[in-house]
Amino acid sequence: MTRRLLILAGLLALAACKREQREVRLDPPALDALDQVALMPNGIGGAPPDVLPALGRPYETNAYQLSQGKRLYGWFNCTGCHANGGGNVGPALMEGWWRYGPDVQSIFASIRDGRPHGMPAFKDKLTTEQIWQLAGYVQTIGTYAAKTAAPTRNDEMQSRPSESRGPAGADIAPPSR
Amino acid sequence: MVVLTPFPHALFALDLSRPGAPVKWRFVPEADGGAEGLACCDTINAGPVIADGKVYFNSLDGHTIALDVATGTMVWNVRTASLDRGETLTGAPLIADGKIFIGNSGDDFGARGWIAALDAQSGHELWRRFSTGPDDNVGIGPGFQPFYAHDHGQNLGAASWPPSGWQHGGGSVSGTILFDPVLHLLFHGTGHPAPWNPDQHDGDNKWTSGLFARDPEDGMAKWFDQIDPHDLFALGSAEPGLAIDRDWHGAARHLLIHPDPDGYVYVLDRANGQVLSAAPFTTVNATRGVDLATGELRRDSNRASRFGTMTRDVCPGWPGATAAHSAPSADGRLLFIPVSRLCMDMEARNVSYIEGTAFVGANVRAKSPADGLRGALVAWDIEAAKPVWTVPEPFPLAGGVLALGGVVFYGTLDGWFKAVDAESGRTLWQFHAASGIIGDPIAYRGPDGRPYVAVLAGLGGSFGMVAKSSIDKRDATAANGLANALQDLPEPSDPSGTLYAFGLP
Amino acid sequence: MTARPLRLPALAAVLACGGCGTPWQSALHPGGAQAGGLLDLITIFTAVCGIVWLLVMIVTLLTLRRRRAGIEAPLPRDEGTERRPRRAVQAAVATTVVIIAGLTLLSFFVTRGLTADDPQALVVRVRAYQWWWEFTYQDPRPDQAFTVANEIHVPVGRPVRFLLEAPDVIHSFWVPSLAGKQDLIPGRSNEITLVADQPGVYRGQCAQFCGLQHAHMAFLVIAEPPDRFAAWQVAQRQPAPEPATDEASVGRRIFLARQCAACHTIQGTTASGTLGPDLTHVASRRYIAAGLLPTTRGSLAAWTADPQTLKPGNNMPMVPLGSDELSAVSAYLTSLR
Amino acid sequence: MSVAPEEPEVLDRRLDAAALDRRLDAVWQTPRGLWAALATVDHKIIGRRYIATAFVFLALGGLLAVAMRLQLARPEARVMSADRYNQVFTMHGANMMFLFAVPVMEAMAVYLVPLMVGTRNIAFPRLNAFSYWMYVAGGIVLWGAFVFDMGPDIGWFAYVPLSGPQYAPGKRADIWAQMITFTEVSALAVAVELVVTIFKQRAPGMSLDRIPLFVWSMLVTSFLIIIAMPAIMVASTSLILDRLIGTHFFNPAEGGDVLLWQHLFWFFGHPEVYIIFLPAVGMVSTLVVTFSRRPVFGYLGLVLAVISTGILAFGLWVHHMFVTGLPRLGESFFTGSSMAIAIPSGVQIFCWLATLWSGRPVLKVPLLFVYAFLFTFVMGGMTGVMVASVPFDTQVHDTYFVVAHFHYVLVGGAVFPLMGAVYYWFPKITGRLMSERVGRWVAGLVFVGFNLTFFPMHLLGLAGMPRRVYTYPAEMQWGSVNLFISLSALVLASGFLLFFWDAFRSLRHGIPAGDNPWDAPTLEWATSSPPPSYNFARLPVVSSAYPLWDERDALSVATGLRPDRREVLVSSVADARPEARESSPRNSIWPLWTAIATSIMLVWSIFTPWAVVWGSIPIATALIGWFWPKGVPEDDA
Amino acid sequence: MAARAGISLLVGIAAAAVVGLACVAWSAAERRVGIGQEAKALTGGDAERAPDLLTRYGCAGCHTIPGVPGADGKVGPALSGLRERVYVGGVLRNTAGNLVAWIVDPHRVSPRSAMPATGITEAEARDIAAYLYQH
Amino acid sequence: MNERIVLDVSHLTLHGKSSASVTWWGTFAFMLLEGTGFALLIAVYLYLESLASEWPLGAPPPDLGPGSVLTAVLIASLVPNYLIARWAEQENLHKVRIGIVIMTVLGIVPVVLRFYEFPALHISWDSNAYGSILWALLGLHLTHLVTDLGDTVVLAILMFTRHGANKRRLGDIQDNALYWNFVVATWLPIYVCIYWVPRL
Repeated sequence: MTRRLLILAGLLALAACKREQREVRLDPPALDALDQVALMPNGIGGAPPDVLPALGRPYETNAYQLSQGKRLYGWFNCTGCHANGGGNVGPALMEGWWRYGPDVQSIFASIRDGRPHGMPAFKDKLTTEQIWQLAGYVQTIGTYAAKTAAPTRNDEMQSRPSESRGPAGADIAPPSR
Repeated sequence: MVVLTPFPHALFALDLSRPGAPVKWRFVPEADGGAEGLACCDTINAGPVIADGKVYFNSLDGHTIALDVATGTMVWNVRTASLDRGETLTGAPLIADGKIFIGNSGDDFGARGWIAALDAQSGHELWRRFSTGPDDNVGIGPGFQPFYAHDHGQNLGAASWPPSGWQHGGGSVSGTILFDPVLHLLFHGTGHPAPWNPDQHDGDNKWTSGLFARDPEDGMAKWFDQIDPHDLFALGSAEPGLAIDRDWHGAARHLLIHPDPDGYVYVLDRANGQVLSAAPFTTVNATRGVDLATGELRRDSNRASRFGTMTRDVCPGWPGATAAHSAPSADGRLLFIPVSRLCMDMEARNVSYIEGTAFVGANVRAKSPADGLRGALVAWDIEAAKPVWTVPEPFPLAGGVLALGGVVFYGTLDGWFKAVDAESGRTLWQFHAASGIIGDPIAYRGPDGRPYVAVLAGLGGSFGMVAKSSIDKRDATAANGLANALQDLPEPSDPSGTLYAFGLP
Repeated sequence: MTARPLRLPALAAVLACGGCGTPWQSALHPGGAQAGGLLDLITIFTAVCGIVWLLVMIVTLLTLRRRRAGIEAPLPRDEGTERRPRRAVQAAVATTVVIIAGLTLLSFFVTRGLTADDPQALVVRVRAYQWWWEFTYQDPRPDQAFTVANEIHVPVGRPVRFLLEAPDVIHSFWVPSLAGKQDLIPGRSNEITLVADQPGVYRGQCAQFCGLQHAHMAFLVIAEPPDRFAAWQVAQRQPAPEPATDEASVGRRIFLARQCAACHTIQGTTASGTLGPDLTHVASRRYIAAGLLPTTRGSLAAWTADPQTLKPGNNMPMVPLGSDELSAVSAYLTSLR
Repeated sequence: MSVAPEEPEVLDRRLDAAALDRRLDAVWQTPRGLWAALATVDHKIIGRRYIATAFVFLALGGLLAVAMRLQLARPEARVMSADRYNQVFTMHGANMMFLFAVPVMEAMAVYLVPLMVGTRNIAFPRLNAFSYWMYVAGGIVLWGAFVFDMGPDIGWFAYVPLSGPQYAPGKRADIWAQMITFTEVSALAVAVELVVTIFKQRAPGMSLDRIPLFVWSMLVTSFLIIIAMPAIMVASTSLILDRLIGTHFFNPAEGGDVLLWQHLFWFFGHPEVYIIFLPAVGMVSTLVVTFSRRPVFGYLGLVLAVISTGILAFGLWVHHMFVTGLPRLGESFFTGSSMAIAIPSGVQIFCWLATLWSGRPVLKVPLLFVYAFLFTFVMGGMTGVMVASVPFDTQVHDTYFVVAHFHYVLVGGAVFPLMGAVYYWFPKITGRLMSERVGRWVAGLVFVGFNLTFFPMHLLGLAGMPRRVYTYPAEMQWGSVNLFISLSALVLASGFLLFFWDAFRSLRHGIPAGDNPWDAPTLEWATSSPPPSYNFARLPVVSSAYPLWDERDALSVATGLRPDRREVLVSSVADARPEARESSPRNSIWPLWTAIATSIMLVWSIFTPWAVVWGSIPIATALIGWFWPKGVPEDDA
Repeated sequence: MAARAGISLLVGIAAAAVVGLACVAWSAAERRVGIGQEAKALTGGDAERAPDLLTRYGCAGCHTIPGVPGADGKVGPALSGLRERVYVGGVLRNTAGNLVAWIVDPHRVSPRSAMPATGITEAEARDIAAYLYQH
Repeated sequence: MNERIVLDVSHLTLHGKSSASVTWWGTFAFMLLEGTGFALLIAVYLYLESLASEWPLGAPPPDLGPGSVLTAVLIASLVPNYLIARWAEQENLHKVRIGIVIMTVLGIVPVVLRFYEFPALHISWDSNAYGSILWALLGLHLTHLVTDLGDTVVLAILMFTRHGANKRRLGDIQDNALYWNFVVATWLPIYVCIYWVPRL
């Protein structure tokens, strides 16, 4: 019994350390394989590439990857249309409801290929890995449960409660000023 | 009556001669959905125009379309704007001289502004002039005689920008295009320079945020007056204002009355572009007035937006002190201005120009002024350059004003349609519509001979976006920061548009 | 400088430290007035402190003259024997006070001498990003301003005022051969003025820990005679040259169509990203990737193919280019002189 | 209703020596067994653990240093990745500052101060136990995180915004901030204990001018800790708030300020240097006196110098910020104040030299370390004067020159005296001497290795090599000097290795020392070596600063304490007049539970702010258990 | 007493070291398993079958292959760390599909390559690719 | 070593009072270090104010109501606090019992009031630095209120057990009273800072 507990504790610790690893260079074959998202015919849902679970789904759970995603969100003009998650020309991302599916592969596909009604395709503007980082972060904006690996505020204008303060339910009051 | 819906535009012809005004025909063009993501301030449209038996309108996705007014059949359909470059069409076409004049939108996507003339019969493009770039692009030739010295020079549309900044510099022609049959000139405003981050558009940014007078025949510029050089707060000067011929301090002059988003009413001589008067009609703290000798706007250096810092409490804030059509009183003495009194916090951020994506570079948080009154209807004495009366409003006024006899009609974001006395501002009558009002009220004489006032209720536009379900108001920067200022804007009870027509006594 | 002879001890230190480093990034090899003044100050301080240290060490060693092999009974206390040491200690403390005061005044005056403002100065705006440098040469005419990365040219003899801004974290601007350092701090603006007296290539490096690749965040300052500087300035204002070969044109097409253009600017093309260095004249610079690799076609290809092995953690992603695409892109980049 | 009547007392004067020892030991001893070991509040056992643990962290930090030197031995080496290197140098700095330097000095004091002032236990012994457990927990958190690739990588100074929410993803920076909380709680607790012990538990007659210099320096150090450490607590707490719940203390866009961090950090960080250095001053003073065989020259001058150093320490934090672009005038002021601190330091050096000059120095190993200290520390002081000058600093700030400077000051100024102190007090603690022969080798290797390692760094810094770089390009030609430094570092490391080996060996095989092997004059040598659990059978009474030299035949003692419970004497602050007989708490396991509960709360709070609310319940429970009266004789009053 | 403390300290350090090493070893082992899963996910092959194939088809004769006994050929490049490379054969992007294609028929990609088509089937090539991506 | 008895301390009192007790000095030292913490936070407040273009930043000044009531309660509590210290000095257990109950109530009231204070600030901790420092000041002081309240509650319970009648426990009462004075004393500058500095 104690041994099992110890093993469990060890596994938890290892999971924690995976959350902290900083993988800065993805191996090229994995990079290629990450592009193989099997979408349903309507472009929504489907299966992520096999390599994603094998890698340990870093883009949704790894703090470094999530924070890279957050940087890309600002760098590649996502804010111009979606604001800091509240939406503008593009829809809000904070409410955790997506027209094209909440799973990470659908978000990936939305960013990579674009969607009707104005979402441009970022296929040739971001690399596959960057799109995954961004997708993981975008999912974090609207998840119902807070992720411990999620980033918090940026060093810029305060716009909304931080990503780590999930759930994104109505109980979080808007910042008053 | 013809009604145009927002994107993806459907056009309805209503037969007013029959009770209930049934639909006579409808027209739905094939649309490129991608345009929705490019429209800066909701999928709006300033409306169709009817002339010579045809209905002309612009579609958001970059087409100008002519229909037969009687049957609704398409006469021609020309692609005039490129979505790939972030251009959209939201303004109404202008018909004059057998030509259709159109201008683009898309400042926030870094689209270069342009105005173009099409042949009314064929839709064939006659000329196209840009708001930025070298002189030949802009339509500047020997006939260009701006009033002020700083507008003289070679290729200022490129030289007053950082290298190649003009290529994605904004300055769209999204407002009304004004045709002056007296001087035979076109007047149009230009939008703000792109991006919002002023640090990325060093220089005066000719010819954005100013007013052009052009020759309708070839589009060559006659004069230009830059209202807001190096526009720090993305206010632009899209609406040219009103052409009024009246006495000015004793002498009859051709005036252009231009209430600008920067909070001043400019009175210009529309023959030469001289600024005759400029006075603030609302709270202004980012600038300290206009030097009439040079036409320059004096800025307050404490409220200069700068890279990496936050500029707090800029008034007027985005989207400008006035963004809708003003109306003059019948005698031309007063101007009724629908005012937004919002202020804002703005933080300039670095932004990359990536074709077809938003080119903003700023975090913006609009907010109420200290007294909490976010809107007003101002009756402005043009010659005295001061307000006569002010009707405070809780929400900014986004719709236009109709002055009819001694009565001024206007609508509010929370759905009130009001009539006030033109002399005193006293409310005479009000009606609560099912949705907010951002359109211009119109007056017409019905087939029964009675006068009617009609207004389209349906929340939208920059302000109305906040009430959309796709905006999350917990994000203070949502809808370019208006979410923050309009937290309490009620959701319309009926989100679809409703046309109200009121009979007048 | 007024105190040339003072440099001699410093020179000796340099010789003693033969393998210490290169003269292009060294406080001991000044190439300008400020660094020269600072070297004089360093020399004076070193000399004064060295002498003091030596004296203290002599006394320290002399205390051993009465040492004993084993532990003896403690000495009786005798007020009489304390007088001489007391005087010596008092004198030493007084001397310390004098020296300290002198050195404080000296450093105060040197500081004042370093901060002369010159209206004729060339103004360059510096922005330090994780982990590269962006330099914008300011000009009253906005279209004459131009932006370069990781390498700047300055005219000999003319002061250059650097406006220091940090968009992400704190960095520090340091060209030891020309002047001391100054931090670039988010939310604040600093500036530093320096002047090169002798033509030459000086190397600068970020001196404030700024994350993963703090070690690879260098830049070059190339001091040139004014006429050559002017020529360089004219050349930098030009848009990028048209590709001369077919391969280079293919490379440009790939550059513009793929991820490259979203981050980099090449004047004269549609590439206008501002996330990475301006590449308009990248091949005219001596190094790429903030001092990491000398600019050759091979380096450009290697960097394009696999930036994360060369500088792990930097913000340039691995763009999946086919082998012929890589070759074409590198040909194009090599042509951007 | 009045207080319960006192029981008839048993007093020590009725007992003979053997019976007294037996009775006292029964009351004060720590029984065998794990549980008793965890529950002990004996300052000697805790102090010993504290010292040993601190030296374990020294060894670990040293290994990190060796790893860094391996990486830097060659240009563009790939011994470790940049990410790992950043963790390693951060760990080295944070570990050495927070887990070694400050704790080891306090640990020495925890062991020695009660003995030197002639009392039976430190004030607040349970707090002392708690502080040790907190310290260990902090060390485990930091090193555990490091093993799991979660070690902080932001430098020991953790400058924002690099350590802020945007640029330091994950929990690495939070680990750093909470490690600060752990170690500061422990350091502050010890500081409070020391201040109270020194103020209130001195032997009768030990008036202010008879306090041993080490005790004086620990008193000043403790006050420095009490006033400086709240600054880093404020700083690290605001950092973790910024990171965890999105406050804006350091966000310039929302009214915060990046430099605020540096002000707070260095308001602590500069006194920190003196927190480490002043105990060493006390150690050097002690060693100089014993081994020059005479009372110290200029006692008053030394005490005043220590106090003024402590005060001046708060006036020069800005000299760490000379290149941040602060106003010129302010910088000049801080140049002046930074240089001024050289004056009290000079007074200390001159007094020691005068003592040695007029004494009969005996070159035992501890004194060897004092000479090594004088050589290196004076040099460090000289470079300190240099970096205090604004223009000078602009060239050497954040270069290897500064690395050299502060290692000269901290290793030369604090570790050398500490090693001397270990050789000196080792027989006190263990009853056995460390090897004189090995000790000379240790001193030689460490001294030579140190200077060969760090002197060239001055030149490297002037030659343009910045700090905190994980590598450098070959063309900079820093390679050969760096290789030399790396090799010298191995010499230095071998010296430390020998030191550790000697210490371990001497635990069992050292020559038995006797009570006072050095014929030292202070009270800790008035009892047996190692001391009994109750320190002194009868509390000493002193009439001079050197009681064991001035009363060579017999020790004056006081009588009249109860042997059936833990009782200490409370005396007045200035002249140490006995005021009361105070009971001293018994062993208790509750400090450990409290430390565990606190640790859980602190680590948990990295993940959710609610931990502060829910986690405080077990802490409160444990605290009640700690303080609730158990009906033992110590409850009597 | 002191000696006892010293010994317990030694034991403590030793225990800490053992725990630390165990953690590192555990995470290394975990990483190995992870890499195996990744390789399988990338290629769809079974690395276990590969060593035999690598010897049988003569790969070992030309290449030095980690973990395959006797595979220390010097004719072609060593095949360690293959998954980190950007290109295979100097021509193709290093993707699983490309690697398999290259193993099956190098000449289709690079006609002048000295590497022959050895007759490996695509399924076998997948196993080999899985193996190479694992080492 | 030989011993020579020169002093007999058996006549000394067991457990000295106030400055003759170690706990008094310990409390004092803790007050010094926590006072430094408060002083630093106030310095941070003033530093941020000196940097800001407007103050308060992006919010109206806090409402005076709850904070002022709390201040009044705290100041009023000084009277029973002084008395309880005196009764403890006089070893009057009966009065101490009454006093400690009063002090418990006077400890709970400010904690309750504090939760009306936070909304009266009109700003959230994550709105801007002004909000952050306000919440930090109130939060740190709340921590002190709660810990001292906890101490008071435990002592109150103790006073009604057999352990109460003990000089040592009565000394704890005195130290607790001393600490309460400190909690009140630190509040006053914070009160001025939060509520009156923005109105200057």
